[in-house]
Amino acid sequence: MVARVGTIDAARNNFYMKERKQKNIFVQGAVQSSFIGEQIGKHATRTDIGAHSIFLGQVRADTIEEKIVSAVEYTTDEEMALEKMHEIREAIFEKYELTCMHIYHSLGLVKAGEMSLFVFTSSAHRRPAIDACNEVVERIKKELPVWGKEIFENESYQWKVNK
Amino acid sequence: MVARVGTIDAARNNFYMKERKQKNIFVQGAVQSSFIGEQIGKHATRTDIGAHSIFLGQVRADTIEEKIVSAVEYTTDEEMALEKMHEIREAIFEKYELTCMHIYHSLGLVKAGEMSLFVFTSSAHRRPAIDACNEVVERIKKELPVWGKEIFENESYQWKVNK
Amino acid sequence: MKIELLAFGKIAEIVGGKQDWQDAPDTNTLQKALEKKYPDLKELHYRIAVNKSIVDGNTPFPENAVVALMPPFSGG
Amino acid sequence: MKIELLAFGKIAEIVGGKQDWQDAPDTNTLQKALEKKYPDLKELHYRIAVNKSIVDGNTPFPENAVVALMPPFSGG
Repeated sequence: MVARVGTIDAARNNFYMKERKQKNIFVQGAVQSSFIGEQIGKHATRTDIGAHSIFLGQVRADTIEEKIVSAVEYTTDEEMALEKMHEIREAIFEKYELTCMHIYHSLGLVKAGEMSLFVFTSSAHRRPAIDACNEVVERIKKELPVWGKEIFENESYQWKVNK
Repeated sequence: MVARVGTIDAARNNFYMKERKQKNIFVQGAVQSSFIGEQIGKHATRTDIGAHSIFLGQVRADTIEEKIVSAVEYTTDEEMALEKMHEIREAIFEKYELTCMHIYHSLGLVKAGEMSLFVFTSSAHRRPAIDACNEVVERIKKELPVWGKEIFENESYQWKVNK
Repeated sequence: MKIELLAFGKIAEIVGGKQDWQDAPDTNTLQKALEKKYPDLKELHYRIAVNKSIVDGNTPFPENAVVALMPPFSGG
Repeated sequence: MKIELLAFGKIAEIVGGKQDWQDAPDTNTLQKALEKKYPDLKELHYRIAVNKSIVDGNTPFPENAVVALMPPFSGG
């Protein structure tokens, strides 16, 4: 219980600090559903939170010119991506009254049916969490220097294009 | 475990039936984070899904006139609520191109820090899942005959009002 | 004309649980009788459902209708 | 004037990995030289980052700049 109280205080302090520390968002391979469940569970001790909004991106086995996508391989310019993510995070905390925000993005191979993006926002009332989650997802897709290579079952590939 | 597998198959069948069967959304007590993790994991086999959107409602330990909320007790007119939920679900499936939708709402006592609402929508591309999740949450808050009684630490209470 | 009366949330604390109610052919008549018996009701917002459907305006009751008094919803 | 050239995604398949590049004082000069050496580049959309910041319009390079060729992002 003591540890929990400590965590809450730390998070609150972060929230009120103008400069948050740059965080690493990248995980090697797929984001696991058990990890997501754990992350949700960790926030169930925070009695100042009333709403969580979560977005999960999953790799689809799309058929493109008769070839089926079996995986997407993600690469990035890590330094540039983490700087951009930090900038987005700061802007979102500025714009919305959030209690916390967690973002995880895969690098390397993520198979069809596995998850590659996990955005998790929390707030006292529902609108900030929902709107922030939505905006973070849109900004990640548009602004984060990450590239996905769609690998087909026959081992040919094409570079993914975001809509 | 057998019951769970049955539930997945039922959900799949429901998806392809024009007239979906009325489903029970109510769970006794809090929605557990482990249950949420399991539900997410179950969908990681569906390679036609590209996006999941999740909303979680959590009980806040609000301070109201110097009294702290320790729990919310939910009651409903179950028959009427499930009929209304069925109507909402049908309208949402009609309006958005969803792969699936799952909704769980607590009845009875849910302590501060515990979750009382779990809305989970999935689609091929992100907009339908995100927009449908948002609309379902708004409609549940406005239209579902459920009442929350905020119980204070001193055992007095007041009836909750949705914003 | 007999109806079965239900109440929920805060309203249930004023009018009590399930009960039979006589001589109320429609929602207006029922509301007047209820507010006479339970004056606190006048201060509260609630809607009326007849046989599980919320009604607006004065609505006649079918025989043996189930009539529910519903304060503003607060689920979620 | 020497810069370090990086490329990502589809562009990396055309121009290859990290390499030094001489005699390019600004982005316009670099693009012309690159498109002469790798004609396929002309067909592709990409943006240029100088020392980790994306630039628009012709931009002079600082000494030892890290210059990255970035095709449209497709993360998420």
